[in-house]
Amino acid sequence: MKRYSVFAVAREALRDHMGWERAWASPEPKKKYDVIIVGAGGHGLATAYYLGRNFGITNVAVLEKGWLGGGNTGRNTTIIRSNYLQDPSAAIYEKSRSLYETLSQDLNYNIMFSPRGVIMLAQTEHEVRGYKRTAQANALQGVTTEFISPARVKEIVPIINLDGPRYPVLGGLYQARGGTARHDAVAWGYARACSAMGMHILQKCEVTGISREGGRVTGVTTNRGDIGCDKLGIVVAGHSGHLADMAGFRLPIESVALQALVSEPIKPCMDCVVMANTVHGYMSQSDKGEMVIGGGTDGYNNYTQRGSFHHIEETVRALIETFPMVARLKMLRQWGGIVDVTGDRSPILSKTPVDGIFINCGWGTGGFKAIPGSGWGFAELMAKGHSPLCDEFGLDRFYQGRFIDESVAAGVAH
Amino acid sequence: MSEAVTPLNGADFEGLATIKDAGLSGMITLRGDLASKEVKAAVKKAVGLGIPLQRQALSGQGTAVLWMSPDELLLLCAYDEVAQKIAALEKALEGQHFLAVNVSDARTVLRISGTGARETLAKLCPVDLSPGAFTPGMVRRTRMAQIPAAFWLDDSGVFYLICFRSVADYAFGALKDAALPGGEVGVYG
Amino acid sequence: MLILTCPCCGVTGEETEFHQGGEAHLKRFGPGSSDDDFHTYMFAKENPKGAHFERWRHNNGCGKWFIMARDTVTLEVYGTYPAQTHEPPKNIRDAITAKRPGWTWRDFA
Amino acid sequence: MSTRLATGGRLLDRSRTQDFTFNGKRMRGHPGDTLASALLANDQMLVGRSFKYHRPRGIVASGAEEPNALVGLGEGARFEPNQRATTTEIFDGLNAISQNHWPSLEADIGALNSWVARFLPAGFYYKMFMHPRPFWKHVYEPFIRQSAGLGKVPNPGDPDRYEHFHFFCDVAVIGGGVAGLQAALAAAEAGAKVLLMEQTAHWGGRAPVDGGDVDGQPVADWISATLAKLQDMPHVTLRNRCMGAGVYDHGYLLGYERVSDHAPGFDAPRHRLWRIRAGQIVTATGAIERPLSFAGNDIPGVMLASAIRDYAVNYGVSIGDRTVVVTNNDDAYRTAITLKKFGLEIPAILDARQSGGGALADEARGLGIRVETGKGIASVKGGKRVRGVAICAQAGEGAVLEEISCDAVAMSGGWSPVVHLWSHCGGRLIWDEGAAHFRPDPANPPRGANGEGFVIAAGSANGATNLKNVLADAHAAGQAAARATGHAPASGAAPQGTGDDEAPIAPVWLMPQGARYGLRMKSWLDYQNDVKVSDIQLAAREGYESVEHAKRYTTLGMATDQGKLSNINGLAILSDALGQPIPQTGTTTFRPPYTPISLSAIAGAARGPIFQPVRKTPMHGWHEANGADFEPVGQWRRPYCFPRGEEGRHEAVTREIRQTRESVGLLDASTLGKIIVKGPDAGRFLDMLYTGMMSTLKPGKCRYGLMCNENGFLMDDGVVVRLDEETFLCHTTTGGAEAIHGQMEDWLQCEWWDWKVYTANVTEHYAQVAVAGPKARALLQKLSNDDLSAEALPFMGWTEVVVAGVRARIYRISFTGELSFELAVPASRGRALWEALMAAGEEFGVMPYGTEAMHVMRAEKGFIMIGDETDGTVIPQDLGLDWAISKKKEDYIGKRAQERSHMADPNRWKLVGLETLGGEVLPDGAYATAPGHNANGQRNTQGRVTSSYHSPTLGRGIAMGLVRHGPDRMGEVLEFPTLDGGILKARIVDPIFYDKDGEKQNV
Repeated sequence: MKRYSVFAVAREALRDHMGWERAWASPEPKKKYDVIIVGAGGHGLATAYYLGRNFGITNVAVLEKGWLGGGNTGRNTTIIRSNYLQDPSAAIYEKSRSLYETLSQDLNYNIMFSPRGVIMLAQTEHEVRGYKRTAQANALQGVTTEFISPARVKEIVPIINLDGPRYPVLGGLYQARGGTARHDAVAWGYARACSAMGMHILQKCEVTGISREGGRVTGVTTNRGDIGCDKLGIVVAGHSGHLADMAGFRLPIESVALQALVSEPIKPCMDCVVMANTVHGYMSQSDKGEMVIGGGTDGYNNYTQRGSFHHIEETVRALIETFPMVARLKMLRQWGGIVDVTGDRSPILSKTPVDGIFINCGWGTGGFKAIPGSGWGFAELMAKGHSPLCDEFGLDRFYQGRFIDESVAAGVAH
Repeated sequence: MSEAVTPLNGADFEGLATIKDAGLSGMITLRGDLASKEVKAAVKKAVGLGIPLQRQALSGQGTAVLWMSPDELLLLCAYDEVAQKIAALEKALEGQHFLAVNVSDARTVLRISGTGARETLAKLCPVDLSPGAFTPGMVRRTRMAQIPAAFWLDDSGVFYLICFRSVADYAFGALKDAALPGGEVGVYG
Repeated sequence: MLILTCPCCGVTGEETEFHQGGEAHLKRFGPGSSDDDFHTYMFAKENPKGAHFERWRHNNGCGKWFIMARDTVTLEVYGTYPAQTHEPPKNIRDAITAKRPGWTWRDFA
Repeated sequence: MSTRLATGGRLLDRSRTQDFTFNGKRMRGHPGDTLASALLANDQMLVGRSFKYHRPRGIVASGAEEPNALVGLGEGARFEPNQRATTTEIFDGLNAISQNHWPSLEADIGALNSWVARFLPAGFYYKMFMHPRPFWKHVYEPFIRQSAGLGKVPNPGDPDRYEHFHFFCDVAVIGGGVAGLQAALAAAEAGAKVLLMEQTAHWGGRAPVDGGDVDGQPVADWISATLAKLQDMPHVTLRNRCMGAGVYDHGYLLGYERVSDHAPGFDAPRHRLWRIRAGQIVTATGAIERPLSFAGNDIPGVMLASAIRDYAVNYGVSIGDRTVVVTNNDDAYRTAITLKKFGLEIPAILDARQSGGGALADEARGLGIRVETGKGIASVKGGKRVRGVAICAQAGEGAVLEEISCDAVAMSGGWSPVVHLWSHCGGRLIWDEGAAHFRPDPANPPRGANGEGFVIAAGSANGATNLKNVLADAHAAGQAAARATGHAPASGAAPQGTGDDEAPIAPVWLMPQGARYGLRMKSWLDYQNDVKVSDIQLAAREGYESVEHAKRYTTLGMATDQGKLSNINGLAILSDALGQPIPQTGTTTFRPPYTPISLSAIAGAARGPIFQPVRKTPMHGWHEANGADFEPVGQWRRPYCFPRGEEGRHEAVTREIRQTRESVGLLDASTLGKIIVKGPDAGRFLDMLYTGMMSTLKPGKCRYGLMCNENGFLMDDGVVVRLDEETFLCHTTTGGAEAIHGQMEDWLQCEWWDWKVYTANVTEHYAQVAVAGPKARALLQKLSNDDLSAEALPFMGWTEVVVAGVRARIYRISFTGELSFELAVPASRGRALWEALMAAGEEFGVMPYGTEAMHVMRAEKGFIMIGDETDGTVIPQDLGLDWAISKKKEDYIGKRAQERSHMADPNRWKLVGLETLGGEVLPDGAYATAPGHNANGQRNTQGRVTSSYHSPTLGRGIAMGLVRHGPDRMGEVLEFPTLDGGILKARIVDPIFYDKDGEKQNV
């Protein structure tokens, strides 16, 4: 793999950029791999990457029915934070956030991690107590957050209206090293690095069946032929139930549409991510200048990547109340993604009833920020059979009543 | 002891439509088997009216009956006659499985009239309010902006809207905003 | 934005009048039931790409719950019927079969 | 230079003028002008700078597809960035400024980017700016953000108003061109209720510019006649300045009406968002002309051929004296012919087709215009204006054959149907090889609730080419839409339009077809985002092969025009680079809205006081008048406390508690949920709903109850009152009323539908007042003749009395631990009762107390609070509430869940009181640490604070918390780290801090 650098760009400029090699290869499938990962989104590619990097397992194929990074990796609002309440969540999201810090350098691909800070606004006394509790928990979890005053919120986000007639800002939970990254680049960077390790990324390769023998996985059937494997990781947000069905088990998840929108671009006016959970909206500004706005999920099962408009309406009116200057902006584009929501709205990183099959799903609305940490932990789980980052996220927790519920700290939005 | 007061205390607004606090109104929720002869008789006895058809209202002299759901009616009468009407219902329905409860103070009633009444409501409610679709005698329970509401249309073209008491200010504010001059849509002339 | 027809009051209204309440035709398992049965009742969702039986309440309307059969991929509505029904009516099953031959749902198909 | 012609301008009212400014320069236009046409009439060719290289940008198009002419409009709180000049009608006093430059439009420092463009190809930022690490956030990113971003930041305080409107029709027709008019007419004549929407101020679309006859009359006359016919039909609604913004599931359509953008100051809403339910939607949205990709195609003065024609005919504006036309189809000849007829010079028509054009080409030649076939543009000369073009053979690599001086270039790469609205909700497209465009696939329309298609494309939006075909197609579409909504079409035939005999288009995706790198890196695809042919080719070489990859890697089509001009050209280049046919490459997804719509229109009227409902109790007005400090509790507002004078919150709360504990206080408890449950099975039903036994409650008595969800977690609590044998009144928490009532109906309707129970939510029928404190009885007896003694009305009993002349229910329940009565009266008399209590209590120094005093007092008493002690993960057993869980019952909601291993785990954290050793207040939410760290390196914990207050009664901090094995560890001291790095030590104690034996409440 030729390294990317300013020198490489300069060199290529002088020969009309004809010398760049492919970011990732486009090979034909082998008969068998040690590990097959289904789903070349951020989580699948990161899993493959850390299987290679941390465990030396490189005879790996990542199968993708469409184009890599084409699922939720490429349609989220790119927020990165780890200020979660419950220990297992804080552990995996903080691992993830810390990996994001150096990911550009690790992958030699600029994923534009921008630790511009994330504020979760407290707009009721109940939220104040919830976020103070989170700050307390974070201090013990090694996650750096603080509960800040309204004046400090205003200092960081000058365009905010502290005294909304309905919900005044009473403070905020601030994570200074949270932020955003360029979502596509995360998938592309991992894909390039996986390919460089000799792994196969097989796009337009749709899994249509999963073969088992004696309760153990043996391979998959695809539109590009049968492919054998010793271990299979299912990492297909939005389609997890469908794949589990092929493997003969059912998951505690439901798939719903999550909506987002962007405004037209404007000059920089907000150097922070702000989440307002009381009024259901969150906003940041992309490097292009668009205000990136996230809303809620629809209440019904849906695989269409479209959502109902009234959720957009609810989000937008909340943002106008919170950031009055956006009133004169225009919506450029709205879209939806399909997210898997579990019984406790926390993810599943788990062994399954079928030997050799592992499942990584249920990230709900919080998947993007978890990509490196999820890949790191899931690779360990697949390689070693357990991982401290994943052990609490097993499927068995629903049988035991051992939930990891983040909604308790006032905010359910991820 | 001072008199009972409505939350809007007689407020009114004149714009594309006239929005007015309709004042105290007696309201009784009656739940039961609407097809039974006992309920039919009880309603007749209490307010002198029959059982309306699905999503319809029947009105009489100072009373009305609104169909609210397959097992629920809303009976309207004078505010201070509620106790007497409920007693009548309870007597007539003795031994039956039913519920008759005073909800007069849980709700407030607004009167929306004038040529812009349909458009005013159509700005706030996801309901076809064209004259061909919404005709006198109809009742609609729906959403008005961000609150649940019910309205019906009387024979003189006046809409009566019922919402919860606690959001009376909001309802009035939203209706007033929708009826501001200059906001004529011009489709239900 | 979905459009729904409430079988209880006959209103055809937009989604904002209604509230979705999850999978329909669930069999409740109470004290004494097995872990598997309880887990199946509470958590193991059908979540199909296809016909989905779901509960809705006409909360900004007549207040009644009902069941809707809806396709999660095409959003086609195969029909609505009152909540006091143990299994989907035949006409609705037939409508689903016409579009989704071989469909299944827990104990019936 | 561009200028106003002496003739032409069919949309103008030349008798009047309107003054406006651009970058402070005064200019003049006519009513009917768009800002674009008025700028061009004033020779303002340069209107902005591009996103990445800050290249000079001029107007390219005449409609919604314009990528360049974006301006900042208005001033102060009405300033709006990124307004499209081509769709902005001018008015007197309009002020516009150009965007994305510094210090000025003419001399932009950012234009330096253009000089180093070679070093900034697609995706360059993914390959650099990685070292040193902190530089991305602090150096590179700020620079990139500042140079990007287009428009200026608007200001807060938008004074305009916005609204929504719900509309229902059988057929909604989007687009008021000839196709839309005819489709609407055909549907209306069948009896369908029709809505016809047109995004501009004018009806008829392009047809009047292109000319032709319908049924023997000029098309402009046919338009007027048809419009008049439609206006006379009562079941037809016509709406101009109203854009079809988005098509959503189940036939939901958004219309974006710009009611008064063109007439600010007029007292009307600025925008109105139409929320339309249509049985069928006809998209008569026309087609958009594509640019051609040749070097220098972005220089101001290079424009779409149709736009140049529009400006001449509609607005009487010429772009230049000498216009070179370059095309791959016949339509652009119309521009040459039109301009020639205006007396302007056409030095040449460069037709890339070897075989040249049809009848129109002959007409052009007949007018003496030089027509070169098989030729194209090698490059355009000029910087901020066109100076000339270098001609080459289309088949070659760009060797210059000749240079022609000119000041405008009219280009046409063919037409793409506007398929956006067709596609928003899943309508598929097919590639039409002959016409070289994607058009709607009638076999795969978006499907509605009934599984049938609900969108029909009509006219040129459906790929129809000339007037004849367009009208026939639109007529059929209107009839089909009517039929689909149950209206039999009338028998009439489609009007007959004329149809020119046009020669077929030849796809030209790159000009010349073998252009070398130096030309390709100057051949723009996306003008706003600066994406060139060479960028797409680079993306393909690097493996970004999917159309979505190429788009995202290069940012093609991601600008404010969403690729209306660039997408097809870009994917053709990509297909070529990949050696695959265009349909195999496919398109990117079309997402709403069609063009950007204001966020304010989306929010509608919901701003300020009606942003969200505020729920008010009957006593709200009194609270307001008496200085209450409110807090939001759900949608309610409840007084947090009632500060007096200069008092702060803490002092006020302390005073309220002291007074209540020492004498008497009043709490407005009206927000508590109140639900009537009645019927022969009511007791049985409540036994399932609550963990405790309710069926054994005697009439006249109250009982505290807990409700869990089916997952076992505690979700609500409250006092249940038995009114009579068959009737219960269930109190819920403030936030729980609607949810619990909903839940009751859920179980009754969906699970136990044969049980005879009716419920009614009567929360708001009652004003409820808690009168608490040792003097509570004395106060009440002043207002009531009824016997309120402990004998007549014991603790946990209730009765009906007359208080202050009002019949009231009175409950002997206490949340403060004091002697307490809760009075419920009809809401309409609530304020009167409150005022009577305040007056009668004067001698006792009665005070209202707020939610915070209530919280502190209940904590002193060790009562749990839903939302504090519970958070959705806590079960009643955790809170020592086993006494409220019936052991006799076989079942209640949540019982099975509580049998699961983790729920029954003896190691669960349980409720205790916590007392700091030094009397300090423990921080909210603090955790008690345990030795060591877990496998993820996190500190181990063994408990946490759930409620923590300063108790004025005890003069120290008190807290409740959940601690592992807590009730077995009384007296043990735990360590709670604080956020400032300190540690607070607290002893585990009984959670009841005040009046353990209940002597005060039970008197």
